[in-house]
This record gives sequence, structure tokens and C-alpha cells, in this order.
Amino acid sequence: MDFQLSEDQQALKEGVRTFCDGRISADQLRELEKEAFDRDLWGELAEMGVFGLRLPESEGGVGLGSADAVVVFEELGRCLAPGPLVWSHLLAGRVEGAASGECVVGGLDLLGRGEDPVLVEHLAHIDALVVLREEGVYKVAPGSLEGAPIETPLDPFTPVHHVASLPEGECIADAAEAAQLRVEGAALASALMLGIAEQTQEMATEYAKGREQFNRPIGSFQAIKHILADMFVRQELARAAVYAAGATLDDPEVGSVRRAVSTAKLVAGEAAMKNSRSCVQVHGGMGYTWEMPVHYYLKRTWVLENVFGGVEEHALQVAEEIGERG
Amino acid sequence: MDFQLSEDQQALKEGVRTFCDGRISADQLRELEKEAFDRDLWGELAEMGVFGLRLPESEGGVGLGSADAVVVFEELGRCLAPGPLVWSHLLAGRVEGAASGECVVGGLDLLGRGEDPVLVEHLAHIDALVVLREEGVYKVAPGSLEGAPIETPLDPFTPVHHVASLPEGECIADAAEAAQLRVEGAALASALMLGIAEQTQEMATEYAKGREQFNRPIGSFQAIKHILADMFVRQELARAAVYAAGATLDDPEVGSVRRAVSTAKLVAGEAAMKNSRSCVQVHGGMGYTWEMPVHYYLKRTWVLENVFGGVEEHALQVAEEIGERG
Amino acid sequence: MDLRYSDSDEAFRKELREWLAEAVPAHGSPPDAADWAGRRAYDTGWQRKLYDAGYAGINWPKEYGGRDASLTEQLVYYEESARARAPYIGVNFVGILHGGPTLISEGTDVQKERHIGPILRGEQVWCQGFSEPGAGSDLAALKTRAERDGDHYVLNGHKIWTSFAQVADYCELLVRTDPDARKHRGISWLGIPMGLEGMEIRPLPTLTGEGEFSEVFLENVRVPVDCLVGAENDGWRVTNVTLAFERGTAFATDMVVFQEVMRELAAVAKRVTRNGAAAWEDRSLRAEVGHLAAEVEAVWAMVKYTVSEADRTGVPSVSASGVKLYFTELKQRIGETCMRVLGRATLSREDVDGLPCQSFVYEALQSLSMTIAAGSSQIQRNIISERILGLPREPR
Amino acid sequence: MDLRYSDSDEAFRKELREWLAEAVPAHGSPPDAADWAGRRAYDTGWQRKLYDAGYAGINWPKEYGGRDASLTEQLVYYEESARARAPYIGVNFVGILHGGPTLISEGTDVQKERHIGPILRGEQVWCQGFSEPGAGSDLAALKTRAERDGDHYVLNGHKIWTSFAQVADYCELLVRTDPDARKHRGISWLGIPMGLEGMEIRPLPTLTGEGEFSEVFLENVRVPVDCLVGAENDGWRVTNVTLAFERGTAFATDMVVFQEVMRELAAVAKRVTRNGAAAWEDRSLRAEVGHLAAEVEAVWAMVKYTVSEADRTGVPSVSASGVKLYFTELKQRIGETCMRVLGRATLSREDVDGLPCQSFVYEALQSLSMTIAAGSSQIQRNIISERILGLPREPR
Repeated sequence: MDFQLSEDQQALKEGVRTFCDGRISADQLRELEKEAFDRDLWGELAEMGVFGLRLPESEGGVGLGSADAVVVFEELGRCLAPGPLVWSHLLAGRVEGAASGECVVGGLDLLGRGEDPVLVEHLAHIDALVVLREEGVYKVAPGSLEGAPIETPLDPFTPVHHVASLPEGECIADAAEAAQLRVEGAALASALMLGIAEQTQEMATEYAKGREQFNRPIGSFQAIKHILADMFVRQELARAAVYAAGATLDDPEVGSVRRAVSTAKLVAGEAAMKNSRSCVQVHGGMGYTWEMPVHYYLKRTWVLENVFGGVEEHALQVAEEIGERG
Repeated sequence: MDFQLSEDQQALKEGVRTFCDGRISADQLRELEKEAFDRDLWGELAEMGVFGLRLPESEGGVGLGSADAVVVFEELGRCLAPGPLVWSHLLAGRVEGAASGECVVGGLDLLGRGEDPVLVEHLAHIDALVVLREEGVYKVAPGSLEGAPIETPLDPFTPVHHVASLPEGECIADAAEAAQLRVEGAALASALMLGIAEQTQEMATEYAKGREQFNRPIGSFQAIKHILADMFVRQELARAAVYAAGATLDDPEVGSVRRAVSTAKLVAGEAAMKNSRSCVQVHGGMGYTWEMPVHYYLKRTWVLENVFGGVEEHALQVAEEIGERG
Repeated sequence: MDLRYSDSDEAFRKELREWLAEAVPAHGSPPDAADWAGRRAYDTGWQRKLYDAGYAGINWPKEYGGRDASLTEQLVYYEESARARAPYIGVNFVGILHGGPTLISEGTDVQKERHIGPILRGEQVWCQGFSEPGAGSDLAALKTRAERDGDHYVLNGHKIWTSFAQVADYCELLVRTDPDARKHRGISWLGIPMGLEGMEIRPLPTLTGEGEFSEVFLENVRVPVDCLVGAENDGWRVTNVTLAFERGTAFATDMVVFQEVMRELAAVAKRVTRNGAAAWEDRSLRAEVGHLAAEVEAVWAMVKYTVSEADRTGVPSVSASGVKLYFTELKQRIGETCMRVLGRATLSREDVDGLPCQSFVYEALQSLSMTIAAGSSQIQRNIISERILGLPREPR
Repeated sequence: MDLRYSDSDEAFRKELREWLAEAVPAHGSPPDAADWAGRRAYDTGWQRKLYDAGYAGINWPKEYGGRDASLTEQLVYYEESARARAPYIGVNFVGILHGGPTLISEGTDVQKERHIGPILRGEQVWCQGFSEPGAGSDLAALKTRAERDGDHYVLNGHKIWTSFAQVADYCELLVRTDPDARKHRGISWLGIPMGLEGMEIRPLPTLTGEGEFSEVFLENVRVPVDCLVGAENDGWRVTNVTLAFERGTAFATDMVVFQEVMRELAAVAKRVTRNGAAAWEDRSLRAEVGHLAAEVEAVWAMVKYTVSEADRTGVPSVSASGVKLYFTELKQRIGETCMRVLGRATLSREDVDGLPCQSFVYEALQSLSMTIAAGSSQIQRNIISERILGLPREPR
């Protein structure tokens, strides 16, 4: 057992971080606010191997595993990289051009869902839409959907269309694969939320060191210190859970994959939600402005909480295993 | 509207407080630990009018209302007065000798209960047992019960018997009255918990002012201050809710009685539970000893949370009203 | 201990309810949030109607044209206004609830003549220039300077979180008139006209996307000395006198609205489907909503308790900080539950399929400011622990 | 990033599991909590069996008779011991996990000779005399004096929270040897025999009703100078060296036990009836239990992460404070849920109708100490924010 990053993983992580710092900084992100998508950036992400990461090298991929993928998505979450990252990654190898970035693949998860309004993310930017249904994985031509764009989406970087009618599309994989994609999607969404939890903790800590009130840095007050300490602990817990989900996906003999992934989604979701809220609070009035990027993190978290199963579903998933063995 | 204590209520409250300070102090309580009941004290409480408080003067009672009763029970909760106070108060006028204290009345609430083990409180000390059932209120002779005493009860002042067989007893009131007694019981239990919330807040505040670590009173640290501030707010919220329940029982036109009472049980329960836990934490190691009376409060709260409806039941009660009007 | 309103309170309620039943629909729908001229007209128009009907300045003394309502009447006013969905106080907020009361208490006759009537009739809009980038929780650290030059002050500084600056006629401005005094001692309260030379207003959009706040930059702005309200360097005290006007009723409207929000949440939960049935069928969700509704009910009882105390003693209850602290955090928790019930529909901030995405998402976002503005939760806990519980101050 | 145990770890697990399968049942049931002689015999007897089988001092260096297991082997050891419900370390706690390691690192040859072997074989029981009534969170404020008198120290003071003092042979005692030095600088670490003249032990029952803690009063107790471990006045450093021995595994047993508790909770929820059906039928309860179980799983992953980090670097991970903080508060939340599921049955601390009242109530009560002992949650948050996040210290 060596539950730490390998040297290769460390290098991978640093590479992605360096790329994101230079290409998806807060200022650059702000400029993307209008369009919420950048085809050039997408190509660069593809080139870095984000989408083909787990595709075998023989199929043009990077040939890495889920443990590597969660590390990459952790970094992408940190910088709030926009676009249907998870879907395009999941469908690499199944949809032509997904790995290379030539085909931007979006998705819609109808598994375990009620009769909510059908909201499709990034519809205007995708070349293929994949739908997870009980019966299997379906590919739908985005142009065939009847839908109206929502003018003010929750997350400025996650535009949505409200779709009135969804064609069935072409079945490209069976029910078992749909379920598997959903589990992998949940793990990657967790990794994005882990990145959010880390970044908001670091932003809040930096701000608390610099901001002075009552002639002291606010970070010298216990009330603020203890908020930050709790943020740190949630981030550490989330990291362990997300990495465990990745490692378990790669080697299902070390534990229950579903349980590990549900745990990651629950714990990373809570970390991202509470940390981004705390980040607003520590920033005070500035955290409530549009200009400071703090709110982007909370809004993205709300989006990620609503894909690949919500809190209750994953909690029940864990309970089911506990109950079986009880 | 004058949602403050009247002069009479203020005097009543102070009278009970003075009595409790002199007769049920922490030291005196500790001496009661073995027996958990003091017949003399019971007589004195009766003489003060605790049981006959809401009985008309024509029937030998004090002729006051529920708003007065919650004030009295708030004070009794503060000092953890032992014995089946609520039951004897509820049954005054319905069971001979309850108001005068000659007949100690205990009770068992089977309404809305599952098939939990039947645990009867204070069985060894009561002269009459009253059972609330769907069909009505039943009076059972305590001696007719087959039960074994539990050697280590949760709360040292609330001895329980595990009863294997419970006779039906004599029906003394109908289903509507059973339901009404239960609502009143919930209000009085809330008042006891309000007293617990207040007392634990005050104990913790006093301790924090006196206890020094790192050359400062621990109450000068924000971490401790903010715990205490939250305790204070919970107590204030609980007081408003409990008094509102009392006032609404007296004058049902000012609001929904069930909603007011359920609100009181929820809010006072949470205040008592969180404040008694916080009181342990603020006291540090000393709070974990048997000698300091802090733990009595938490244990009593657990007992009170389990009578006249628990958290979920009362929350659903409020939801039902919200939903009807929705 | 009596929750029953008096006959005269009930008579007031009846009369007000009848008036609102006609006046509210007649006033029409509010204009678009970005239409500032329209908003000013809408809000001040409503204020004028209140004035004509005798409901303006509900808590102002009669001699200044207010209603001087008792605190219970004020509660009735807030209840009925919220129930009738009457227009919010909007751009009149600072004038009616803050600037006006301050002038009544501390202004000269000339100042009162200039402002009181116009504010009450909706003819004069005020904004607030208190906070600065470096003076938030620590308001007394403000640095905006006012230097005396003959019969003028020359103002230099930078204010932030100024609401409705775009449409205001006057600004209540806290400035430092004595830079050498200890920080609370060198502050003065000015009521200055807007639109002066050297004044720049820059919008400050919030995370809700709204633009009702601005930053105000002051560069050598000259204002006549008669803008000074109260004595020079006595501005900290002047600032605090107005707080007594509210005496615990600050969140009353909001709480009545939130009782309504809880019912709306239940209604939404009956409509959305989860696990093959209406979400409301789920005990756990019902219990959660019921628990939150109970907390709204309890905090509303706490307001009544606080108001009754203030009615008796004439001073605001110490519990007002507690109401603020509890209610603002409760609003955030309710916001989270609303978001969860709507689920994926919250990805849209416009209503979809008849679900109230617009208002639920807005409330959830807006609630984030509540634990920051007007004394953060951390500051409230300091106040409660030090001023009410008497715990020792931290070493500085 | 690999969660798979190595072949040699798995071989160790297999061998240990087989041994435990025989040894645990053979050791019989633990004696009554109040039977101190019996408890000492039971716990030290088990220690002797561990020793004979080669599992004693799992983390001690080989040269001192320990197993010097890798950290992953230690995890395996804790997992298997918990799963086999092997006897707890009990009265051996201080000797094996604290006093012994301190002596190994800092003791003289004579001291090692006197203590190491006997501790490992269960022949010598130690207790801890660190905390004092006035020195809890602020341990370095301790006042117990040791004054040099020839080749003896004369001890005067009052220790508290001394576990197993009734049955201990030795005590690790922190004393002040230089009252004039700054508070961390005048402290020394002594290993003194129990039962000396002038020493009084007074039981200190906890709110669980148990009596494993005592207060120890020292009045002119004379101990030979060769009880001193490490240099005089260097006791603060000596105290801290042993912490490195655990390197993040402190709660491993507890966490494995709590994975089991979650399963037991589910089993109980299937048995008790609520609203006319098994409590477990209620989605909300299942979701709550599932969420708590996920947190236990996550914190267990955090331990593995921490241990792997320590394995690589040889120093304890900074995250150990985080594990402590999160897990202890989680235990309290689990305790609350267990109490609620049992409902009214918790009024009894004895099992009724086969429900585990005894263990559930005990855990809920015992968990209250977890956020206080060994550095309260407040202290942990200070440590994390100052030492890990680098936030400035408070002014003193």
C-alpha cells in the first residue's frame, strides 16, 4: 500500500497545474464569462491528454488509470475549467473524436432521475450529446433537440438549454456500461469538487493573512482561524476519499467501487459546498461581489452536486452496503 | 399583545426559583442520586402549587394557565427537579390526590410509538400510573405491572422499569383528552428543556469567566466566546417558542396550538441538547467528571426528548400544517 | 404573557388591509431591475401613496409627519405589507429608516426643514456612505477625510457598498474630521447632496448579478459646512442613535415573507418527482421542511418577545443581535434546502416548467450577504458574548 | 497511488488472523469494570500472550524486543485485532504506547534495563501523571514541583486524569524543576514508582460512571534522582518525542470498530419499529446512516493517506490533527444517531429486548471526552491554523 502520489502522478499534477495557471487564471476565466467555452482551450486540453487519459495508447490515448484521472480533474476543478470535461473524458474511445478534442461531447444523465425539467448543459458548444438511460448509453445529435436557451444560468460557465423534446438517439452501449459511466462520472465530479474545496481554502487563507481589521490580520482572530482549520480538514478528508475512489476504480479488489465512489461524492461535495460558502464569509463584503471569483466556486459546486447522483442517492448507496452486511 | 411576563408571572417565577435554589441545589440533588425521589420534596412542590397550578380554585387548584405553567416548569427544569412532575401536573383533577401531592402520578405515553420496549419511569415511587393510548387515557395500578428494575438508568434521577406485561387498566378519559394531554405534556417537557438550556448556558459562562489557561480566562478566547454566544441565542429562541406555546394553549385563537407546541418541543429540545453538550465542552475535563453536575443536564435532555413525541414526529406535525396551506 | 393583539391593533390591521387590497394592485408591477429611473419612480410613487394614506414613516414621530405607531402596530404593518405583497421600501430605505430618523434626532431646524418632509413624501432619496474598502467590520477605521476650508469641507476618500447611489439625491456620509483623535472620536456625520464635482460613482455588481450597490470616489469634493449633522467629531454617537428607532423590528417583513417561502417550498415539493413519487411524500424531506418552518416560527416569536420588551422599556432588547444572528443563518439553511428540492432545475435562474427557480436561486444567493452585512455573524457573536454575557474582551 | 497491501503485508495478516482466531476465544471474557485486580491480570495476561507470539510492541524497535512493524503492518495489526475483537490494550496503554517509547528514545541503559522488557511482557504497568487541575489545554502551566534534595527529588503537587493509577507500578510524571525558567523550559520527565509514602490516589469517576481515572496527590514524596529521564528541565522535548511513534495510527482500532458500529446500527434499525415499519425502511434514516458510514470510510482513507505519507517521509503527517478533529466529532454525531435510533430504550443503560443499549449509550457518553482529551477540538484548530496554514498567532 502506498496511498500517495507516485512520481509520475506528481509530475502529471504539476503539469496540469502549470497549464491551468497560465491558461485558465482568474482573469482569463472572467473573460470567458460571456461565451463559457473556448474551442482553442479545448484543443489544448485534449492535447495535454485530459480526454484520452484513460484510453489505451493503442487507441491514441495516454493509457493511464482512474487514480491518475482524479488527480487531473482535481486540478481542473481548482481553476474551474469550463466545458463538458467529464463527459468528453468518459466518452473518449466510444465517440469518435472525443479524445482528440475534435468532437466536443456533452451528456445528460437520466439515471435515477425523476421528472425534472430536462436541462442540457453546453448544448450550443457540443458536437455530440450522450444520454445515460436505464436501458443503455444513447448518442443524440445536438441539433435534433428542441430547446430554448436559458438566459441566466446558475453558473456563468455552465450554459443550459431547457429541452422540450429529447429524441431517443442511437444506442452505443448497454445498461451495464451506462451504470459504469455514471460511477466513473461521479468519481470525476468528486475530483472537480475536491479541487474547489482546496482552492477556496487557499483563497480564504491568503485573504485572511492580508486583510486587516481592528489593526490585525483577520486571520489572527480565532473565529476566522477555526473556520479555516475546518476548511483544511474537509479538504484533506475529501482528498483521501477521492483518491481512494480513483484507486479502487483501478483495482476493485481493494474495496467496493460503488461505496468508495459514493463516499467520494458525498465527502467532496460537502467539502466544496462548505468551503466555498466559508470562502465567501471569510472574504466578507468582497466575497459577495461579482468581481471576486469566489462565487464562481459555489455556483459550480451546485452544478456538480446535481450530476451523477445527488447527496441522498449516494448516501443511500452506502447505506445499502452497510445494511446488507448488517 | 404583551409577550413578556406579567408582574404575577414574574413573582411566580422568582418564587419557584428561590424555592429551587434552597431546596434542589446541585449539592442537594447529588444526595438524591441514590433514591431519585424525595417524598417530602414532592409535598413541598405540591404545596407550592406545581401540580394543581392549572386546576380551578374551586377544585382546590391555583387556577392559573398554561403560560404560567411553562414559567414554573422552566424553573423546575433549571434545577433538574426529579420525579414525574409533568404527569402529576397533567393529571391533577383527573386523578384523586395528584394536585395535593398525596398521590404521585406517573405516566406512559403509547401514542405514536412503535414496538419499543416498554420502559416505565419512576415505577417504584408512584401511586398511580396513567397510560395514553389511541383509545383514551387509562389508569393502571403500578403494583399490577410485571417489570424488572433497570439497575443503571441513563439519567440517575429517572429510574426505569422494563415492563413485560402492561394491564389495560381503567379508562378515565377519551381519545381527544389523551391527545390534548399529550400536547400539554409536550409543552411542559419543552419548558423543562428551556430551563436546561438556560442553566447550562449560565454554568458554562460562569466557568469560562473563572477558568484560566494560557494566562487568560478561557472566556476571553473567541472560540469559547462564540460557543457561549450561540448557547445564549438558542436559549432566547427556545424561551420565545416555549412561552408562545404556553400563551397559545391559553388562547388558541392567536395561532395553531399544535404548531406552537411542536415548535417549542423542537426548538427547546435542540437548545437543551446543544447547550448541554457545549457545556461539557466548555468545562473541558471537569465537564466529563461525574462530580460536576453538567452531565445530569445532557442525560435529562435525552430523557425529555423521548417523551411526548420526538424530533421527527414534531417536525412532521409542523410540515403537515405548512403543506396543507401550501 | 399575551399574544393577542389589542382591539385597536386589530382595527388598525383591518383598515390597513383594506387599503392595501386596493392600493397594491393599483400600483402595478415593479420595473426591470436595471431600469433605475423606473425603480426610483415606482418606489417613491409608493412612498407618496403611503404618505397620502397616513402610513408613511410608520415609526417616525407624529410632529415630523410620521405615524408614531406603537411597536405592535409596526409589527402589524410589516405583517400586512408582506402578506399583501406590497412594494418593498426600495430606494426609500436609507431615507426612511436611517437618514430621516437621524436628522429628526440630531438635525438643526434648517436641516429638518430641508429633508424630513421630502423624504417622507418620496421626493428625496438618500444613500449611505459608511463602509470603505478598509473599514468593514471595523467601521470606525474609516479614512475618508473632510478638511475644513472656510465654510466648506473638502472631501477625499473612497466609499463602498453604497446602495442606490445612482438615483439618490443625498448621501449620509461618515468622514474623518480629526485624524489625530482616537479612531471613534474623530468622525463626523454629513448629509451631502449627490452629483457634486469630484464625485464618481462606479457600480459594484454582487454575486446575484444585481447592481444596486456602488463604490463612490470622492476627490476634492466641496460641501458646505451646514451639511454637518450633530457636532463635529461626534459622528460615531450620531450614527448609533438611529439604531434605537427599529427596536427589534428590522427583520419583521423578511420573516413574514419566509413563512410564505416555507409554504411555497412545500408546494414545490408536492410538484417535483423524486423516486417515483412527489418529493413531499418523503418523510425525511417533510421533517426537514417542518423543522425549518418551526425555526421560522420560533424566531418570529422571538421578535414579538423582543418587541414587547422594547415596548415596555423603551429601549431595544439585547436579543436583537440574537435575532439577526439566528435568522440570517436560518435563511441560508432554508436556501440550501430550496436548492436541493429544486435539484437540477436550479441550473437555471429563470423559472422552468413553472418551478420558482428565479426566486429560490436568488434567495439562496442573496442569503450569503446576510451573515456579512450590518455586522457579520462573527461580530454579532462578539457583541453577544461581551456585551450581554459579560465575557472579557480579547487582548489587543 | 495504490491501496493494495503488499504480499508480505497480506502474509502477515493471514498469520496474525490465524493466531487471533485461537488466542482471543482462549483468553476468555473481560472481568467486571470495577474488578481492578482482575482487569490488570486480564490485560497484562493478553500482553504476555502477544509477547510470546511476537506481536508485542508492534511499533517498537526490534532491538528492544518490539516487532518494528512497518506502518502498513501496524494498520493490518489494528484492523485484525479490532475484527477479532481482541482485548484492548487496557492497562498496558501508557507503558506500551507512551512510557516505553519515551524510555527507548531517552532513557539511560539502566532505565531501559529496568523497564523496557517488563513493560513489553506485561509485567510492569505504567500510568500517566501529566495533567493538573490548572494545566489542561495549557499543559506547560503545570505546577507540580520537584526540588532537589541530595540524590532525591522531593515532589509536591496534584495530578489529575491519571488512568489506571490503582494498578500501576510506575508513573510517567511531568514536574517543574526550575520555577524561574519560562514555562516550557523548567519541566522534567520522571519515571517514578507508585505506592510511595506521601502519595495519595483518589478515584475520579467520569460521567460514564466508570472509575479508571484518578487524581494523584503528592506530598513530600521522595524519589531517587535516577528516575529522571532525559536532561533536567528538558522534559517538554522528552514528552514530545514519543508522539512520533504513532505517526497517525492512533485512531486506527477505533475506526475499524466504528465501521462495525455502523453495521450494528443498521442491524438495530432493521429491528426497531417506527411508524408501523422497521426504522430502516425510512429513507431519511438510511441516508443519515449511509452518510455517517461514508464519513467513517473517508476518515479511514485519510488515515491510510497519512500513514503512507509518514512511511515515505519518516515523520508524522501534518494531517494527524485533522484526523483527530474530524473523527472525534464524527463519533459524537454517530453517538447521537445511535441514541435516536434506540429512542426510548436509551433510558436504560442495560440491554433490553436484545437492543444494545449498554454499548450505544456508553459510546455516546464516552464520545464526549474525545473532543476534550489529548488536545481539545479548539486546540486542534489552533494547531492546524497556525502550524499548517501559517496564520498569525493571537496577540497575548
